[in-house]
Amino acid sequence: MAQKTETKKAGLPAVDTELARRLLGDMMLIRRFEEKAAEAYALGKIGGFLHLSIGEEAVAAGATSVLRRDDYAISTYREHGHCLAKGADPRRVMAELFGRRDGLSKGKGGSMHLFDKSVNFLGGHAIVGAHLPLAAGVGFAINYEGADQVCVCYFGDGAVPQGEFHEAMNLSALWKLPMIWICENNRYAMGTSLERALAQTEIWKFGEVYGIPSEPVDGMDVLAVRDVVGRAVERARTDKTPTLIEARTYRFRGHSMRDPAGAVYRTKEEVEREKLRDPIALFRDKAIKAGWLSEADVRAIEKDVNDRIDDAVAFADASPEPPVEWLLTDIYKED
Amino acid sequence: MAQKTETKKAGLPAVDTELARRLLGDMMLIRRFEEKAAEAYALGKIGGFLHLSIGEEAVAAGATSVLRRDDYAISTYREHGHCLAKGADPRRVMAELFGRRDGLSKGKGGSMHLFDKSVNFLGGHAIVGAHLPLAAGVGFAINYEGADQVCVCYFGDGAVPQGEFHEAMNLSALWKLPMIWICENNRYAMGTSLERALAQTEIWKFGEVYGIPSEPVDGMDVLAVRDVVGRAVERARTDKTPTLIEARTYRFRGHSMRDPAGAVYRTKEEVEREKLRDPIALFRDKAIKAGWLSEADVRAIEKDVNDRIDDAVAFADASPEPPVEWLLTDIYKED
Amino acid sequence: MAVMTYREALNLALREEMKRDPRVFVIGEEVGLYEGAYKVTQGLLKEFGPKRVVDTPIAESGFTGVGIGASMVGLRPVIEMMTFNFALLALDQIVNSAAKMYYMSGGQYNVPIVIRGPGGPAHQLAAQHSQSMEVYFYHVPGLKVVRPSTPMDAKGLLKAAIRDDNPVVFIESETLYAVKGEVPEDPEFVIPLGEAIVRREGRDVTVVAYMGMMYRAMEAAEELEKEGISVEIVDPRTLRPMDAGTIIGSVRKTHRAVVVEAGAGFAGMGSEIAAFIMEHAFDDLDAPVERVTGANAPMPYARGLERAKTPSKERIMEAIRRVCYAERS
Amino acid sequence: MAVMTYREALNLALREEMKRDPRVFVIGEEVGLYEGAYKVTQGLLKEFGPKRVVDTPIAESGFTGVGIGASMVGLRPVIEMMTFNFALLALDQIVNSAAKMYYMSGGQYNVPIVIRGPGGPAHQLAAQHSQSMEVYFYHVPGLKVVRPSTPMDAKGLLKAAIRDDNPVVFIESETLYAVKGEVPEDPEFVIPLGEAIVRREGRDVTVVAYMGMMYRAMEAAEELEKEGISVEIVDPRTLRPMDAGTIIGSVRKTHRAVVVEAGAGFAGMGSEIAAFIMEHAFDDLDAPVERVTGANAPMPYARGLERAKTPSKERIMEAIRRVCYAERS
Ligand SMILES: Cc1ncc(C[n+]2csc(CCOP(=O)(O)OP(=O)(O)O)c2C)c(N)n1
Ligand SMILES: Cc1ncc(C[n+]2csc(CCOP(=O)(O)OP(=O)(O)O)c2C)c(N)n1
Ligand SMILES: [Mg+2]
Ligand SMILES: [Mg+2]
Repeated sequence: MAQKTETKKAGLPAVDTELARRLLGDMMLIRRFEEKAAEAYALGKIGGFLHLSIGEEAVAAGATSVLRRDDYAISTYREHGHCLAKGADPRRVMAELFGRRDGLSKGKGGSMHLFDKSVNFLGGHAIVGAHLPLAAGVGFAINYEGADQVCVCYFGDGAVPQGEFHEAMNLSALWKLPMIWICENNRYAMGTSLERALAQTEIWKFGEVYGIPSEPVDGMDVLAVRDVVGRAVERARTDKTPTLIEARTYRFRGHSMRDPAGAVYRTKEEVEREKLRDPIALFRDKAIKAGWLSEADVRAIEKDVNDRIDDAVAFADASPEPPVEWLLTDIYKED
Repeated sequence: MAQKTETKKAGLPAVDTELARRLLGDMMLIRRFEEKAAEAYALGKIGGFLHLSIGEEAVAAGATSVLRRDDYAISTYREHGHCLAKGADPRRVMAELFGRRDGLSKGKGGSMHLFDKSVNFLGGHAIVGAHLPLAAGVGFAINYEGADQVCVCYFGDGAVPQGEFHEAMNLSALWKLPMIWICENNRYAMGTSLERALAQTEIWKFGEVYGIPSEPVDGMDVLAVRDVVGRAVERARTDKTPTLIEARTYRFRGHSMRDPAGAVYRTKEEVEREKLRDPIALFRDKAIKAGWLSEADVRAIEKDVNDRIDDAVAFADASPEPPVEWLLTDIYKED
Repeated sequence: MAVMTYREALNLALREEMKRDPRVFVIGEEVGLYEGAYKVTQGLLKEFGPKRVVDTPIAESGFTGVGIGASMVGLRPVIEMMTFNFALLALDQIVNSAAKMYYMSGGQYNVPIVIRGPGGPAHQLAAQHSQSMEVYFYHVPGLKVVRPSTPMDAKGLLKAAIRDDNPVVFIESETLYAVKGEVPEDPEFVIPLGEAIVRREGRDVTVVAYMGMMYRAMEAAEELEKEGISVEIVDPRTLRPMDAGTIIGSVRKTHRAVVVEAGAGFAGMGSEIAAFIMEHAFDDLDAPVERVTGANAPMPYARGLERAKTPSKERIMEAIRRVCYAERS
Repeated sequence: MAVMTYREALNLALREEMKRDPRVFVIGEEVGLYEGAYKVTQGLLKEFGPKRVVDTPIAESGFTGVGIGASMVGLRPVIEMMTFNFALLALDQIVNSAAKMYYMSGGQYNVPIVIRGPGGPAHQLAAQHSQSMEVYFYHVPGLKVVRPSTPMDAKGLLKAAIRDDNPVVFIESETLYAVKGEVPEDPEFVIPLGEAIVRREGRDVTVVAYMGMMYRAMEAAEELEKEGISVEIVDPRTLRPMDAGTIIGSVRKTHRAVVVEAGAGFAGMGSEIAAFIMEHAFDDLDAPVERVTGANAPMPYARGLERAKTPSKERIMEAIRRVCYAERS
């Protein structure tokens, strides 16, 4: 397996204005969404746990950009970005965070449990490692139906020491499931750094043992992510080969809003240094330099994003609380 | 890691008559014990599940021969051999299989749950994979106490796809625990062959990912097992390095007495071919050829073993059933 | 009606439902080539091929999760636990993924799976392999739990479970697989989940029991008949949803109740049923509900201890006599 | 006596026991460097060093197994579940290894571990992170189960749990960590497992409740006092072994009982207590025992739904009035 991803390029079309607009737009949308969610949390409009992916947007945006709408994605509790990139309506996502009836899950799920069947987003799951077997099941079903979709499964570095990671890797390799396993390695699981959790810190190497294509990628570079996921999608779609991708990224915020600074287990210097590799700034600069986007384009994207998120917040604010009878609905499906 | 084990030899003393007698004696004791247990099972004196390790005796005998008495061993439900080799009294082991009060576990455990604290044998465990974390805990305790014991953990190829295998490998590598992980790869987990269970069938390679010394060994060759385990014990005792050993072996009988022939999932030819590599016959011939043992020595060992097992059966037969009040003892330890 | 074993009835249910609905498939350890550790899936691999009869490695959490994931996108897996003792390894998937998915997703993703296999006391399989497991499931909102006692129920309820749109935990018994009984051949014969059955009508006392304990209670009832005590036996069949109507109805008639369970009694299956009866038929009761339960101990291996672990006919009879304030005849 | 929070009381218990016995150590996710997700282990790493305060990767089954294995050879681990919701991943280890080891080995290997962490409803943590988990444990022979409601109990019971030679499941509460109360400073202050406590004496009705529900029941009792109903509140503290004497004794006095629980009621914690009371105090009861329980639903996220999920003071008061046949005043 290649350590460097640059060498073999996916057969993807060259970047053009439209694509650059989409990638930058998606990343900015996620960023803005989460900044606003943080504000709402501070105001008490959002409760429970709220995990921001600020700094990690390139993974969701880059990966999703090579997916079809009918491909599947599934994720953890840090899933706002994956869900939005997959095409969920930010208004309904925000309403879910607000616990309102127009939320994706009618307010029953909250930030950690976003689901959107209309875009084949199979949920945010909050037991670390547990959604990997679910994802393999989706890959299994794709093969069973003779379909050519793929399933992207996002998870953190913290899931790797968990047994279910290995069970899922093995089953997907053994059964040749059309999976793209994307480990968002942000180097920490809450306060536990990679080297305190894993005897093998090159996470992509775990895929190698199972004989599946595996590689690390710079998760701050949206095009690199797009490229490596693009190749993985090709393999999964055409010959059912699963891939393990280790996207090296960083969360600029704490683990959740209850760990705002994330300062106990990492240095301020480290955080500041990583912030210099902000995936949005990096891609914006590259896009301008390459002529894919003008400064005006960028400003237009920004305005559009801000408007959409303001609208999402307004929508969420206006959405009523779920009626109390809903406590007892959706427990069993009866036909 | 070396594929061939011959290259680096452990600093073990050369084989002499005494050692040869022990190795052959242990293997023959296990064999005879299990043959008699099978007879007793047919007579209804033993109930439940009975899993024989006939064909696999070289692993238990070879590995245990490099252990100190205060080293620990822990195993699966297929543990008669490991328990006997570790030094348990065959009479009490047989009594346990018979469900009698003089059994190691007072008749409460049965064949799958042999424990003998007097020889640091930490039990037979019957949830596949579950005893690996327990074993790691024993290694942890050894380090905690600043002791220099080691812990040998036997498990089957069937445990490798189970998540707990990976959790235990990682923890032992991460924390540098004095473990010798011995996978008895007999190529089948019940009716499931290795290649139908694992995307990676070279099991020792799973250790490599975690950066621990790992190698396969011919599990039918008691000296080869002794050598590889000997080196592993050295590493564990002196610098706390865990090792994963894949001992390639074969069970001559079915999975349990309820699968007597084991004929559905493997061919008769395969079984017959493997029986040609009977670890006892191989070592007996080698020992005679090398002059470690005479034919008479072998006959004497055989007679001794037969006597001891006959005695064990008689002891078990004579031991009373546990009194019914014992149903409610040993649930809680109260001081 | 055909006479067949409990095992054959399950097998037939699987075959019929697999024929009826191509989305139904079977997955688990040894279900294919080996035809099931207890041969419940005999012949299925041959008939339906490896796509629909899927052998797995030993990875309970993994393959249960696979079933749940597959069900989220339209399939209808029947997941075999070789025995339910191993289901604890998959309990997080069952409780936190399967049971909650429909709710967490606000009704978007339901999980139509059946998790089936034998559970309860077996023969000398000792502490880790001979446990009554329903207690880990029947508390969980979002799950349904079935314990079928007869071949007919095995067939009719398994078919209902497979057709159900929710996760159903379906616990059979190693000790019943060889039991024979009449089974309707009609492929549309289905027993709705949530309906108890009166196995034996009686006037003096209601005994609630299922699986092996139901049979033992029947024997007790026969003997007590001779002593002039008329015992009604209600088999809940489905533990969740519980058929409160049938149970309470019977107690309202008999005014006395005994709940029998094989598993350890403390906070066991019978706790809910006993509490429920006393809450809802308090004024009808002429005596407190008695529970006859397995000892509060792990399952021992030795034959004699094992026998003492699980309620005997005699203990059931004594309890019935006690609630009837009847002296031993 | 010192006044401290529930969290501080737990922390103090850990420190005292670690000082007292070098075999006691703490292991779990984020217990060291991060000082605990809920800061219960604050300062321990600094005081006792990494050998005795062991951070683990996310591998609940693995590190729980490590604790069990270590205890078999002489150590006395305190295993932290970051929250008890994650304990299902380790349930096989807890039930099949820890709880049965002493029995399976015929009394050779006991497992002196404590598994502790918060459980029960938290604040808007939704279906997977806000569950009442005691129901998975208190049925299991070989386990002890503790739910301490006050800072004093937290300290005294945790110390008893650590000194106990058996596996103890010790479930705290996120919602109580900040609660303050008096706590004896004597390092030999230990509250034996298995002793309930009467939190409030009363004449008319016994309410059995613990943790958050105990506090809510206390409020209900205060209000009902004004209506002339005198409520006795029994806090079991240890669910297993259950203090039958205290509970039954109180009911014999008051003749009425209400069992309150935060978790889903069907086959919940209260089923055993309600059934037990009715069995053992049937003739003393003037009304059926009522259970006031959480809704039989997964925990919803939305604030209003969440509020409705768990018993309110009003629902407790209504149940008490009902068993007292009292009209609303
Ligand atoms: C099984 C389980 N154990 C513990 C937790 C508590 N927890 C929530 S997130 C988290 C860290 C996960 O880290 P990682 O997988 O790296 O994802 P990240 O948060 O960095 O995106 C932990 C320990 C949990 N949710 N599930
Ligand atoms: C968790 C779990 N799942 C399934 C079983 C049933 N079972 C008992 S032994 C066995 C096969 C194990 O094979 P392997 O690990 O290779 O050991 P071997 O029997 O070959 O020695 C299975 C599936 C079990 N005991 N535990
Ligand atoms: Mg991380
Ligand atoms: Mg094997």
